[in-house]
Amino acid sequence: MNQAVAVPAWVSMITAILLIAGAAITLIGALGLLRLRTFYERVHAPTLGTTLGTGTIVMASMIYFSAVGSRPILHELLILFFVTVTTPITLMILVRAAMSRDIIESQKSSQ
Amino acid sequence: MTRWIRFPLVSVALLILWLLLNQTVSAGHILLGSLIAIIGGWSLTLLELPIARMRRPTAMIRLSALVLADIVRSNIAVARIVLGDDRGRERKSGFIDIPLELRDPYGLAALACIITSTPGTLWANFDASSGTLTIHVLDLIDESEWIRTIKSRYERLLLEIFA
Amino acid sequence: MMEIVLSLGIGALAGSGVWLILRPRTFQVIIGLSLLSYAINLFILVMGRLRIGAPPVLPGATKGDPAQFADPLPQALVLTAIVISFATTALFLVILLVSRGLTGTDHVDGRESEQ
Amino acid sequence: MLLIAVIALPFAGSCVAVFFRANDRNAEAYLAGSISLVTLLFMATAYPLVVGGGVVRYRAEWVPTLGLEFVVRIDGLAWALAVLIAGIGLLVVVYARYYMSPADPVPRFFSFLLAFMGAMLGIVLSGNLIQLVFFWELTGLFSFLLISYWHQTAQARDSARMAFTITSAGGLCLFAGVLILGNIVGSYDLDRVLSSGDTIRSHALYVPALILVLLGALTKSAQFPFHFWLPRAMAAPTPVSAYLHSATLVKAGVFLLVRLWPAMGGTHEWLWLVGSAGLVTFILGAFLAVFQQDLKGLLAYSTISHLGLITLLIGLDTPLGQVAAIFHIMNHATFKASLFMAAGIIDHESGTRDIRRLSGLWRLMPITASLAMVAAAAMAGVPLLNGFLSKEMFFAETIEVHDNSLVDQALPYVVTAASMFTVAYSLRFIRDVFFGPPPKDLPRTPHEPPFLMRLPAALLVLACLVVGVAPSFTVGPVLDSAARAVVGAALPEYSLAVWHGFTPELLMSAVAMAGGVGVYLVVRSRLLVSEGPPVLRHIDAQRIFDRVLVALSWRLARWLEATFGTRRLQPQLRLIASAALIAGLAPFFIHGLAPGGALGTPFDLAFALMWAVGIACALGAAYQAKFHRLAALVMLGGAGLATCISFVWLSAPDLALTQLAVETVTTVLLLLGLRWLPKRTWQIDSSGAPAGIRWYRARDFVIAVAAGSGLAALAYLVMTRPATESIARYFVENAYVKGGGTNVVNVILVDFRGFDTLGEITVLAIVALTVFALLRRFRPAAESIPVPEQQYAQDSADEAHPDRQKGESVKSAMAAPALIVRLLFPVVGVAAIYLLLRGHDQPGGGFVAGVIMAVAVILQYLAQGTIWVEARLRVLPVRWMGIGLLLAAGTGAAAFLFSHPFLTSSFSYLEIPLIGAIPVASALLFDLGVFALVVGATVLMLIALAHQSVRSHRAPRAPGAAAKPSVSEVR
Amino acid sequence: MSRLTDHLIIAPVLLPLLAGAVILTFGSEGRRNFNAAVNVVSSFALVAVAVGLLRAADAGPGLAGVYRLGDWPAPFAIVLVADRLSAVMLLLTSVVAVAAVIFSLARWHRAGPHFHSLFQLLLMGLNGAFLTGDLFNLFVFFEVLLAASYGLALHGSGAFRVKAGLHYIVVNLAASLLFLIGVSLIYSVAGTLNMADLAALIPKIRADDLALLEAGAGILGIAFLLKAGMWPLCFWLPTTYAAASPPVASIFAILTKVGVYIVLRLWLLLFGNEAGASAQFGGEWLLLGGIATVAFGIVGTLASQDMARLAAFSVLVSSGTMLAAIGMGQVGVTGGALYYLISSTLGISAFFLLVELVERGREPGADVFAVTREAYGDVDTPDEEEVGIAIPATMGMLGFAFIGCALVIAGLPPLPGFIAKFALLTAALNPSGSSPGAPVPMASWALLVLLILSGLAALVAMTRAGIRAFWASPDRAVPRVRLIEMTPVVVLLILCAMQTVHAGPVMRFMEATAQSLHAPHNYVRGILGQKAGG
Amino acid sequence: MNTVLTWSIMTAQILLVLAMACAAFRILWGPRAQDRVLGFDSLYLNAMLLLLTFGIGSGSRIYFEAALIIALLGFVGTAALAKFLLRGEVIE
Ligand code: NA
Ligand code: NA
Repeated sequence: MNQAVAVPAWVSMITAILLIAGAAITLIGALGLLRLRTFYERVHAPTLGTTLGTGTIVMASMIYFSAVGSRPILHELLILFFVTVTTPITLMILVRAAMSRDIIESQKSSQ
Repeated sequence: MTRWIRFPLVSVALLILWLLLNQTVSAGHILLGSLIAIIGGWSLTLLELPIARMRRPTAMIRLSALVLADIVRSNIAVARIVLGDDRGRERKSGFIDIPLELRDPYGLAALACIITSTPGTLWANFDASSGTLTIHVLDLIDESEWIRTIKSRYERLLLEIFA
Repeated sequence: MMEIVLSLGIGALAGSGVWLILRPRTFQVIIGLSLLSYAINLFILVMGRLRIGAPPVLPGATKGDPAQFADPLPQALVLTAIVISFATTALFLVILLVSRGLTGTDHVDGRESEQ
Repeated sequence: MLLIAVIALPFAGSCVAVFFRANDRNAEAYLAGSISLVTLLFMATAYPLVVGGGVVRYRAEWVPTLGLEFVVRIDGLAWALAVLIAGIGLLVVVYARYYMSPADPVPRFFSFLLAFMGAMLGIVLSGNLIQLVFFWELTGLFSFLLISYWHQTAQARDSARMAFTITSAGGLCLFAGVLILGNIVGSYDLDRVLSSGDTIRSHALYVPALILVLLGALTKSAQFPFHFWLPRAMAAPTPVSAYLHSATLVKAGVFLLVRLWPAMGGTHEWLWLVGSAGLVTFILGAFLAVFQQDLKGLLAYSTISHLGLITLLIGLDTPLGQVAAIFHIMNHATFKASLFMAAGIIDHESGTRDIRRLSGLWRLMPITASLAMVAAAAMAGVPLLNGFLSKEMFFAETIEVHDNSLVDQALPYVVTAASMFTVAYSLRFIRDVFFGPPPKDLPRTPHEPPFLMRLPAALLVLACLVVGVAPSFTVGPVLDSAARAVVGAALPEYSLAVWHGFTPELLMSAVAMAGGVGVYLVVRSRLLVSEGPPVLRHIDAQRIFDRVLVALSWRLARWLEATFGTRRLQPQLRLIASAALIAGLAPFFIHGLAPGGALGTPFDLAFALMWAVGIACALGAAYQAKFHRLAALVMLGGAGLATCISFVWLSAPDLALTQLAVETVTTVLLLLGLRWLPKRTWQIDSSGAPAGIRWYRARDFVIAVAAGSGLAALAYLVMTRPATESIARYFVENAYVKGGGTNVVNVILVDFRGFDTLGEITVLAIVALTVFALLRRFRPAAESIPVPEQQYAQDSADEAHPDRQKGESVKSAMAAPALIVRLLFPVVGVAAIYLLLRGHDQPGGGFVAGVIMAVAVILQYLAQGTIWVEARLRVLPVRWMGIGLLLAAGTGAAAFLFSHPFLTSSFSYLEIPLIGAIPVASALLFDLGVFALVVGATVLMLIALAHQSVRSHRAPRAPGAAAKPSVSEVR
Repeated sequence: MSRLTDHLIIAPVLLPLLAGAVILTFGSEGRRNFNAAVNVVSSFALVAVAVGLLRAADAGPGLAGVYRLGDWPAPFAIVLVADRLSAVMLLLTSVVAVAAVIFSLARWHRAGPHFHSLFQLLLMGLNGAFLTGDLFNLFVFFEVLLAASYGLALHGSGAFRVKAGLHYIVVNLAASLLFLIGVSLIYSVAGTLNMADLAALIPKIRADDLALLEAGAGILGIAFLLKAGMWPLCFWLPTTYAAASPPVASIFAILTKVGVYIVLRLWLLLFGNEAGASAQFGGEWLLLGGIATVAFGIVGTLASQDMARLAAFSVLVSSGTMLAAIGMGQVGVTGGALYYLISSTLGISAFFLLVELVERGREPGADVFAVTREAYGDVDTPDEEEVGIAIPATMGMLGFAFIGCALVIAGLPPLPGFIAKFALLTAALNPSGSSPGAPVPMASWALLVLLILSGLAALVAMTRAGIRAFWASPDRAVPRVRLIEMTPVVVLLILCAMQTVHAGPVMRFMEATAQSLHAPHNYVRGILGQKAGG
Repeated sequence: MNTVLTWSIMTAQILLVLAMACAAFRILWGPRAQDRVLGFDSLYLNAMLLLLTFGIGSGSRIYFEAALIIALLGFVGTAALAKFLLRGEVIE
């Protein structure tokens, strides 16, 4: 599948754990999309993925590639940074939109 | 010089961004990156970005550590909720209003990012005229507890930084 | 086995796309065309056969060995196709808006059909 | 060469004639007259060459590869007809000079007349059948223009159109017939065709060819059942009638029959087809002529009848029949032309052509009357006039045994009976117009016309007399050479004497004369009150023709168009999809299905699940696109994301990058558009849909499923096949070595196939310009003009609040995101530049960089609004596009300086102090052009759309538009 | 590649591209005269270039040259090839373009923004499509010309244009997608995109892959036939063409010819007699489709009230005739078809221009124009005094031109439509190598019948329309026609007339063209070098 | 590349794709527009993480930019959708 580069066992262990942990927490967050009852509750769910999920997987990637390339690889941090900065933008607008629409709808139904 | 580098922090950040993207610290890229960073910073003057006054690096570090810890903790808490581990109690979620003293746009933006990024809390609305922040909390046990947390843990530090 | 998955994917995209472009509303048509162009971009790509994990980027300043890499030509063709379909989607969007403004309907024929 | 001039001269004159002053009748007449005269003189000089069977030819190359030569060929027949055409042409020109009123715009008239003369000369002098057809169609055209000269009257228009339609249709048939003849003979050369009679007659295609040629000839010569256009054509000015219906147009048909008789005659089919057409026309024309009340109408039917007589002669299929036909062609031309002129004079002087109103003109215009009477007598076949001679020959021919059928045996009696009608209408012409009481209530008081107006008719009548008295001294040699040209050396003996003794034909003539007088006396009283011929009176050919034409060329055509065509889009797309399906599947039915090898890749659960999501999104989009547009848009994005991930999986990172960037822009774009689309409510639930719609849906569903499965099957068949040796090898091997980049895809895009990229960015530029142009005039539907519901609600809440301004609450809530977005502007820009610069070696490139740069700009619009951004940031997208295009093309063209072809790239290392060697490829410059263009085009499109909101907010509310806010269609 | 003349082949693409770019960069909307000047100069230059290429192509063994873009060797990169066919198409395009541009200067170029740049870019697309020797590059140029045509079809706006334009765009988008499927399928089997290389490879395709190859070619064919306007894929055409503004419709007459050109080029190149198992693939469909198209065109011609629609249906007749002729697969017929292509395109282009001038006096078109302007409050209000003084005998000139167009379209003498039909039919009835009087194939009869009927239909329809326009209302206002509007029409018709007079040399050229199309050894060898193309 | 890593990457990818499926559920079933947009946002994030894992699995840095672009621009589409819900138009 690729240019097999030998990585130390501890590196692969740590990478594996981080990967699975990150994916698991992301999945839990996504499950929240299914299980939580109202929209406002559901909005909380994806932030699991954007924070801890992304953080651990980015870390896994950094560790793995640093080990492969035998020099520190840092630019994955950019991903973490961008996700952290941009996710709130969407969610804030979305929540505000939902509130606004709820108000309009309640006004309509009261008429 | 100051005419061109109105936002030195931004320019430095852009240079770092450039070097990180290219994964190098070669002289050529530092030069090229600087050029791009200066142009990038200058572009913000076109967009009339408010001038940021940031102080107290220690407060910044403290805030970062605090946020990081809160995020990890909240992640676990919300994961439990999602997985249905409510420990037998009725969970309640809802909006709360928090009066803020913070007015600095950067401070508010930072607070927005922090609150939204922390699982379990959501920045829902901010009324600039009254300075009221509305947040949504997933697991709302005690409203005043939340108000205190936000104000004392985050707003205080942010006021220090962006005063 | 990915061949089967991809074929199904291409088929579903294309089938949905064709269904939509046969619908009478302009918005349906634009969504259909977009789905179709996804299907066809994938289709062009797989015409160079499947290669996983072998992007056509040479490891260094060398003469490349074709056996080591995915076929780069379909990729170049898809890139061109993506650009062109983006452009035409934009154009079609605008014409459907203009048509809607001028004719008062979003029917593709500029008037509601009698049936 | 001079021979070509004979044909070319009238056309040249026609071109000159247009440029005279509108009422310059004299100059026009001089021009036209001298051209006719020159033609006559030329013919006179050529006479010695053709007399006694000589042929003069001139061949000019025209289209040699098609065997098409321009051959001018003069033999006796052609000579005789050319003289008739030019001679009567000259007389008609003189006559027309006086006939046309000073108010008539004569340049047109004389121009068409000359052109028509040229076309007629072209027909008779053609030595090539295609050339003959060429001029044949030209006569149709110019006769159309001449007949419709007074086009302000509906009658002139309709009759011209009918004449043109019928004769041109016949001409097209003739064309087809000639093509078949050419196929049989292997040449279109007249000499070759005339000498291949036996080959033609024995060929399987003889009958079709004959029928087609006859359709041409019979329509032109107004033979039954195509005769009806001719009487209508009398709407033309009389000089036109005198020319077209005596010597020229209608004679073209019979000329052609005589011309081709050696090649095609001599068969049973010829005898029956030509003969019966002629016979019926002869009888019918004569019968109908008697009942005409219009002078010109009478002459028109008489023309039909005489042409029938000629056709019958030709159809009788004997050499002498041809001789008689040629003779009668000449004779009829002379007396009929003079009769038309006389009729014209009467019309001109008295203001009417109605026989019932005219009478006693003998006293008022004795000279004209005398002329007309002599000519009419010739028409009736009175001895000592030319008509008598050819009629005698005709009678003689009918007596001959041809195929001894019943018709053949009855023929002499039938034609004698029909000739009675000929005599009767001639008598009527003389008696009812020139004798009887003086006319009353005429529009004008008739008197003799100017001498020169009478002169042409007088000369023609003189010709009738001279020929009639001394035929062998006058037309004898001419007829002989014309006959030899047709019949050949084996020309049988015939005599042109006036007196042959007491022969059966003389008896027939006498019977016809007496019978004619009798018929006239019998029907005379009824004629004065009748509206037309008995029985046939109710058949209005014009109306029938018009109705048939409308039914065929309009109603039927529209029905066919509607049945076999559509103006709706969906059927068209259905057809396209079906056609593509057939085209894609049919080869497998022919060559069989050859499955490829084994599956080359392992199963990947994640990939399969990912596609399950993608497929669900695609199907969902298909399901929701009608009522939940926003949902469909989101699902489309989901399907697109699956595609992007597949690109990554399939080793195409460049594609993934590009598709992702494009996805983003497309979403924004479609959302911008969604604003202007109407609300759609769930009106009918699908179970209640009418059966028709359900059927359409089922059909579309089948097509969609088939198309999807078809494409899937094709993809599967290819994927499971071993890779073929392809040109890609060269690209991989040389991307770095010769192209200077390690990202092969990018090197292909900017170098190996940079030309494609240049085209592709041009497409983008064009589309952006079009979008811009369209949106400049965009006018939203009334219900979309008001601000959206949400804004309305938010604004009214703000207005209700004491210390808030309109829009403030949302603005303050959005302050934080807006600030972050502004900060992101340089960040996204840096990312774009990064992707641009590394593109040659790593995934990236000008296009994706350009889109990302455009996103950076659009984000600002999104966060801050159009007005805010444009007050601060002036992007000049069109300029960007222009510069980008120039840069890309200029980089390519720079290769010219180094004597290399367009787009030849070069790369080298540039040594820069401090930094070291950096690779500089001209391809990067090219990519920079791509970048600039993409930024410009993308921004232009998005901004142009975004501006609509600003425009419509500014626009005063349309009076009819509802003040209520529009309701967004999302749930 | 040392002399400037070697670069002549790229000029037809590069010149309009640069002209378009220059207009975009330096010519703002206020500088319409500048834009117009660039457009006119470039169009005239294109005529000169095309003449040069035509001469070069006719001088050599049929190839003016092969231009290897980027100096990469064929078949790997893109080549431009100028042979007789390309050169003649280039010339035709540039001539019609000059006429259309000049015509537009009177008023139409003011009917919307970016007319001149779009026009030049359309020419770029057309010329590129005629020159390219690469299948995918052909797609790109198709898109260029289509994109520009979308813009131009909508030039002037108005509900009827937008409605027609919407159909036009959707249908052509669908066709573009089919194009991509076809090209990529062919690539998957043959591994090349170069047309000449493809021609060399097709005989060697494995039997297992034949079905895929033909599926690709078939789908590709659908895309081309759709653009060529073959029934039943042609219904978009009449409405679009009739709705387009006159100069645009006039240049659109070339657009369908691109589809025809490609069919001619590719079908004969790839599926000629040497294509092995796939030889003559789909020929009968071309023939049948062509015949059906002519039949539908005839019906449509008759059913048209509107002159522009009549002209549009004539486009269909012309396309159908070409397709049927190509489908017969005989050199002589192809030669005749090429001659026909020139005359019918010139005639129809002239007619599209003329229609508006004729209708102008009757004002429906101008009405719409005015309404559009009024309703949308656009800035492009043409100043009235620009319309100019009516030329003397305006109606006479218009009538004369109308007759000319009618004669070309109906195929009547003296204009070359007649020679063209004769050339087609005589070749169809007398296939090369057959003795006189030999049996004639059924297809030839069908062609004969259809050409005769199409001529008759055109004649009936044109007389009907002409009588209504010119004669039925004698008191109609004489249209105000400017000299620069009339001149292009007359020049196009004069060119037609010259085609009759010089029918010999023109026909010889076309037959040579047909010869090299049917035996493309020189073409293949010219691109791939001496080894290939056996 | 050892087995542990291979299996963990595979597992992580499956988990992430399942997360995508959950997000797709919201896209498909709503019930309201904001739910769909939320699902879409989540879908993009999961896709980005999937690409990161794929990058690790292939041991190549080439896929990084694709993930980076999603991280940086993935929000633009959803933000535009959210803005549309909020204001009824994307750009005012
Ligand atoms: Na949160
Ligand atoms: Na939070």
